[in-house]
Amino acid sequence: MTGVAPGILESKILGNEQIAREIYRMTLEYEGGENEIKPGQFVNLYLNDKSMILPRPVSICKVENNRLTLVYRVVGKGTEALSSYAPGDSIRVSTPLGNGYDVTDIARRLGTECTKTIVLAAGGLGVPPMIELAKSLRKAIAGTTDIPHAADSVNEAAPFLTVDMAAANKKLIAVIGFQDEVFLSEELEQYCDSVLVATDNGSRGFHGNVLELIKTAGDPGDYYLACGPKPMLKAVADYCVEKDIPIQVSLEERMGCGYGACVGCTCKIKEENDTEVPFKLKKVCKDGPVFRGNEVVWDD
Amino acid sequence: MTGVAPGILESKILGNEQIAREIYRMTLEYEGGENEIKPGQFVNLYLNDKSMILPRPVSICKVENNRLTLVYRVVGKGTEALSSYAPGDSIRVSTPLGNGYDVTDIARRLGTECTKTIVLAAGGLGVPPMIELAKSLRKAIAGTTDIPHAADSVNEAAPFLTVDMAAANKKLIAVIGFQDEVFLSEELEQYCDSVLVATDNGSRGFHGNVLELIKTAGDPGDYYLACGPKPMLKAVADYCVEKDIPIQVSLEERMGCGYGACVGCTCKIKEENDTEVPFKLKKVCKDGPVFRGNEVVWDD
Amino acid sequence: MISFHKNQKSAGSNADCDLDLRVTIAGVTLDNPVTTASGTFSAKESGAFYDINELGAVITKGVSLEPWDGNPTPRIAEAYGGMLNAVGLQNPGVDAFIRDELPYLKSFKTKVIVNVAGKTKDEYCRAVEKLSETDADMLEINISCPNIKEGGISFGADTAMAADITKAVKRISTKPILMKLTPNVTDIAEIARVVEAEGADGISLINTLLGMKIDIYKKKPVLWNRMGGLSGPVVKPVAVRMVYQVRRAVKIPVIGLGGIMTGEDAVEFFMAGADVISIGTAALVDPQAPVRIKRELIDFMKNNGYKNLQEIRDALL
Amino acid sequence: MISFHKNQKSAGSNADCDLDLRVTIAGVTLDNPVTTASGTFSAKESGAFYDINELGAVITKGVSLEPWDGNPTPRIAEAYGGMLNAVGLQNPGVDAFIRDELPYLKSFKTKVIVNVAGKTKDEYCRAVEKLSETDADMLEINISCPNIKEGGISFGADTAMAADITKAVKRISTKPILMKLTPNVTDIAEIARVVEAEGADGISLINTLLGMKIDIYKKKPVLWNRMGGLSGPVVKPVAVRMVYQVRRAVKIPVIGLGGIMTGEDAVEFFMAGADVISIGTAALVDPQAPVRIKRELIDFMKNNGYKNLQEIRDALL
Ligand SMILES: Cc1cc2nc3c(=O)[nH]c(=O)nc-3n(C[C@H](O)[C@H](O)[C@H](O)COP(=O)(O)OP(=O)(O)OC[C@H]3O[C@@H](n4cnc5c(N)ncnc54)[C@H](O)[C@@H]3O)c2cc1C
Ligand SMILES: Cc1cc2nc3c(=O)[nH]c(=O)nc-3n(C[C@H](O)[C@H](O)[C@H](O)COP(=O)(O)OP(=O)(O)OC[C@H]3O[C@@H](n4cnc5c(N)ncnc54)[C@H](O)[C@@H]3O)c2cc1C
Ligand SMILES: Cc1cc2nc3c(=O)[nH]c(=O)nc-3n(C[C@H](O)[C@H](O)[C@H](O)COP(=O)(O)O)c2cc1C
Ligand SMILES: Cc1cc2nc3c(=O)[nH]c(=O)nc-3n(C[C@H](O)[C@H](O)[C@H](O)COP(=O)(O)O)c2cc1C
Ligand code: FES
Ligand code: FES
Repeated sequence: MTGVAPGILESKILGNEQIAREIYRMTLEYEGGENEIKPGQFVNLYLNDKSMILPRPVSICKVENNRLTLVYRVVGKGTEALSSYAPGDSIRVSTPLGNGYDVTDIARRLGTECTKTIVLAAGGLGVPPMIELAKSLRKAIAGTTDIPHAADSVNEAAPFLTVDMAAANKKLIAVIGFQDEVFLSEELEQYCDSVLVATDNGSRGFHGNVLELIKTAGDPGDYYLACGPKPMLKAVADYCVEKDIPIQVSLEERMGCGYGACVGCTCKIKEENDTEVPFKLKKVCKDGPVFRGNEVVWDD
Repeated sequence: MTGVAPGILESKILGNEQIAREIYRMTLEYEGGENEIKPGQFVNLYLNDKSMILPRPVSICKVENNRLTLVYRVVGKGTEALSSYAPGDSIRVSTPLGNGYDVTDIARRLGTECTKTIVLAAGGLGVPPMIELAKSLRKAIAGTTDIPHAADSVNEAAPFLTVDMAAANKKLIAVIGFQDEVFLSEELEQYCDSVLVATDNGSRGFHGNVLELIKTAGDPGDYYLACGPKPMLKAVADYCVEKDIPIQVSLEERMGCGYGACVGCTCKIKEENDTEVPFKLKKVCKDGPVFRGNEVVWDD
Repeated sequence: MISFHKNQKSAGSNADCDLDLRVTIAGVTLDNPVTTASGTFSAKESGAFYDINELGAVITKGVSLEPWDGNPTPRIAEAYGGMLNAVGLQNPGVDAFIRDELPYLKSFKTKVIVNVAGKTKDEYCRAVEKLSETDADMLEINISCPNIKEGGISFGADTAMAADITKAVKRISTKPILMKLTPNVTDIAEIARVVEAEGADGISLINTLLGMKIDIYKKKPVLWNRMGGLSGPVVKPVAVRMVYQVRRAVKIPVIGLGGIMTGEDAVEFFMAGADVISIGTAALVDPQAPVRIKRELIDFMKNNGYKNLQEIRDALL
Repeated sequence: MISFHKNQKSAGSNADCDLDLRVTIAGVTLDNPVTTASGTFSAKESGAFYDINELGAVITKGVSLEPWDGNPTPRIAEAYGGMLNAVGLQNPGVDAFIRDELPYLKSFKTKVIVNVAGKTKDEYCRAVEKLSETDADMLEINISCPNIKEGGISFGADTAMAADITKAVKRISTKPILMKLTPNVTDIAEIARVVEAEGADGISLINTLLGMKIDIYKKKPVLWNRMGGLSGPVVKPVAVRMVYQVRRAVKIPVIGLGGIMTGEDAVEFFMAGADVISIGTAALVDPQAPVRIKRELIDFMKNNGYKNLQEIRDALL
């Protein structure tokens, strides 16, 4: 973040409204802006309640004009407390943490003809980081191609939004799954060519899970970017590995510090080119949360 | 408190303003009213900050029309937190605790000719409870005497305020001492015939302490009621005991529960008619905080 | 020795719902598992805030053979998320207790467990002897007290001493005996095993953790006694760990306590292996805590489909 | 062995003000008494938040003879006012540490204290031997580790074992040795006395308190390892008490830690008798805590007229 040293900032809450059952969207005044964050990074939220001293890691959903958007589910005491904070209140929030999705790698591949369709595969609380990711990818596509704007209508403020994806022969598809209630799908539609929705109970969209929907949709995609519950991530990663499609996944683990000091949040990574050891222990917070799907050793 | 069972109430903060350096006045919406409290009782305030689990005992300064007034000094983390609470916030507050001043005893004596002048002797944060006490005494005087109202101007709302004290040959005097800044003296003037002020540094009123001022004022008083720091209480109590004047003092001690369960807040009381033991251990919170000055065993 | 009551229609005091909260330890049946921790309950004072009949049992503050004055004040200090106390076991002595307090406590249907303190083995035994002749339901022996004949080391901090005192009180007592252990030891399971071996009918734990607070402006310890016992929510992880360890070391019932502030906390203790729980510091900071926690426990059971306490105790995977 | 520097004009790194924060322990002079607690500092990661030169010393995470994988996750759980960890001493082994991490740490003027873990006496000794040949300034021996040859009982929980391990590492080490004690013992002063008797150059305390947390909805312990070490503000009263007891039991320097979150907390440890303090959990929940606490310590000294640390240590009445 240009000018903002790593640390904890006092931030003003601009909004904190419920957008679905147990799901809240919090917007924060945030020093630094979109250029300083990478999609897939997260922030630590610090609670006012002094009986809960550990920070709560929450993925960056969107950054725009010094406004940070986070979307979270109330699952315990901490997120319950969060949901009671009101606009105008101040909250302590860390500067962005972790390594996000490797957009450079994708941009590079987008430059070639082989990579045409990018799939964002997300389940539940894995959906929020897809917003900023989709925006970044859309920008990357606009940057790597030299193509006209759809219907000659340039969005001056955000020209990348009106790039003619079809003309460029590129596609950004989101496949998102939920237990029941759907959220953020309209937001994603802003940036994606299509947004496919699945629900576990069939209450909306496809009745089934994300991977089933991907298959039903005809196995699209030359590159996958995934976020969500571990079983879903593993399933999608296995699917990609089998088809030899590159995939990046964002992992989750219980954290102490969120910045790499406590070694609380390890995962097992088997680097492609490392033949010496069965795996290395990496820190989800610092080395991740995003890893190459083919390198993750999924145990249990 | 009629209708209000002993316990902890959620109370709305009506006001919380600074009235002197480090001194704040908090007013609370309070179920129950003036008839349910005794002057000298206190309430437990519970803090929002969950790292501070013990209640903060604060004397009742005044109760009027379901408004409870407390006056406190910021001395540590808890009172500092208190001072940041805003009107409209809610706060957890106990129903009144402890035994207050024995006004019945005074009323009985006021009925006789011997007891004419009552002195309220208070230092620092011992002053706030004197407001409700002065009010109660004024009422007691009005109740025990059968005398006209001063200048025939009855205050209909609070008739006891306009009782002609001089005609009744009764006097209520407050002698209050402060380190430096004076507070609540105007409030006391409402109920007292005179309010004598002393400051340690002579910045206002008499230069010296409360006892010195009492002596300078010509040793008034047939009955003393005192509240304040221990050295001051001891000095005034010793003075009264020597002169054989009845005195009630309000003690302070570090408390766990404030209602008599933890036995954390003991003091030594030598009951006048108990010759068997040198003293008994009494609970400041439950048996007090007000005790007969001649019965307190002051150690250290 | 422990027997939980399987759900029976209209059981005990919970006839209105489908739950059975009863628990029997050492042959004594409690209507529900909620008890008061020693030193944090006073019949008249606590009884002003709720109906004592609501409790499974009251555990009294420590009584000793002779009256004790306890420590000078300050006896209480606040700690982050907890408190320190150095009350020093002030009590009127066992005779006054039996005369002035026990009859009132026995006027409720709640069981009465009398906590016993002592400075020598003999003192414990003589107090137990006197209490054996009363209608107290059970005795809880607080062995955190310093043994003045052994240089002040706590009875409960030494395996041999803990065994010895258990054997001695068991020989004399006609009442079931709970041994209340101190957590300030290297191996709590070992202490639990020896007191079980010597015949204890149950184990209560934990007593307070030894702590200290210094007032850096006054430049002296906050407590007159310098050190004091830490209690409250902060000690819960240590207490849960010890209950878990002791449950796996012995067969006799366990009274679990230490930082229980909510019904969920209570459930954590049952899952760790407690048969009965006690509410201590929570009741100091919220006089109604014992009945509130009981209500929250009932709500938890209803919402999560537990019919009796044994089901909670068996739940841990 | 301890020597505090009396105030000298323009002393050390605090030339701008009138304070002398330096402290010398076991012949090694630290610019200031603020150090990082083992396992809560990582050079690159922590260094992103402040200048490591600001610290008196860094104490590294535990290194062992061979690389250790530590425990499976979850390794972290939250407790009321604290946290539980069961990292299980994951580390790349002493060789990788000496090769990859030590040179970077030594590039600062801050002193480097290497924390050493082991499962057997031999493992400790061989790691110490290797570290003796480096330019590490001091070693801190974490004897909370379970001794696998003695049924997993912690080295630091047994007087004889604590003495034995101290003697063994002292014989081999060319560096000053700090013994880091576990608080999960009956008598901390006794352990301190024996490690001093065996030649330890200093004592660090406290390590974490053994605790446990159960997820009552998932019906299992939150930590994979079931139990874990409790740290953070909640342990401070126990830590202060133990520092106070140890200070009065031994003459060698004491590194005090356990729940230090603010400069005032640090002062409390100095008054209890610590020569140096370490910041652990505070740095996890606020990456800048070590430098903030140092600043708050300086502010406290200025506002209260202390010129050096010895004055604070002597202040307790
Ligand atoms: C990198 C990362 C990004 C995340 N992004 C989001 C997001 O965008 N939206 C969202 O709703 N949630 C997100 N989570 C999960 C979120 O951190 C937890 O739901 C939250 O911490 C729960 O806090 P609590 O106090 O309500 O729950 P409790 O269960 O009461 O928390 C107790 C402790 O466990 C930790 N914890 C509990 N659940 C999780 C979890 N699933 N992952 C990690 N720690 C956990 C808490 O941080 C706390 O320390 C993310 C987690 C990680 C690691
Ligand atoms: C019966 C009674 C009536 C009181 N009435 C008033 C009043 O009307 N106005 C007022 O300003 N103060 C009053 N006090 C003192 C007031 O309770 C303390 O100043 C306050 O608790 C300090 O809290 P803190 O967190 O700011 O201080 P800290 O020192 O941070 O508190 C730490 C702990 O010590 C306790 N404590 C600290 N000082 C005292 C003290 N002097 N007496 C008792 N406990 C203390 C706190 O309650 C807390 O548990 C009264 C005390 C008692 C016992
Ligand atoms: C003020 C106070 C007094 C106590 N007195 C006794 C006592 O007399 N006998 C005893 O065995 N335990 C005594 N205890 C310990 C408690 O019974 C209990 O074991 C401990 O406080 C832990 O539980 P808690 O965290 O729920 O308070 C006392 C605790 C407090 C806070
Ligand atoms: C995540 C974590 C890892 C730790 N790892 C070590 C370690 O490797 N070696 C060690 O001696 N202590 C270790 N400790 C203990 C700390 O150094 C310290 O003794 C303890 O946490 C108490 O201090 P605190 O409350 O300030 O954290 C660790 C503590 C934590 C929280
Ligand atoms: S959470 Fe501390 S290293 Fe990742
Ligand atoms: S404060 Fe608990 S008995 Fe008085």
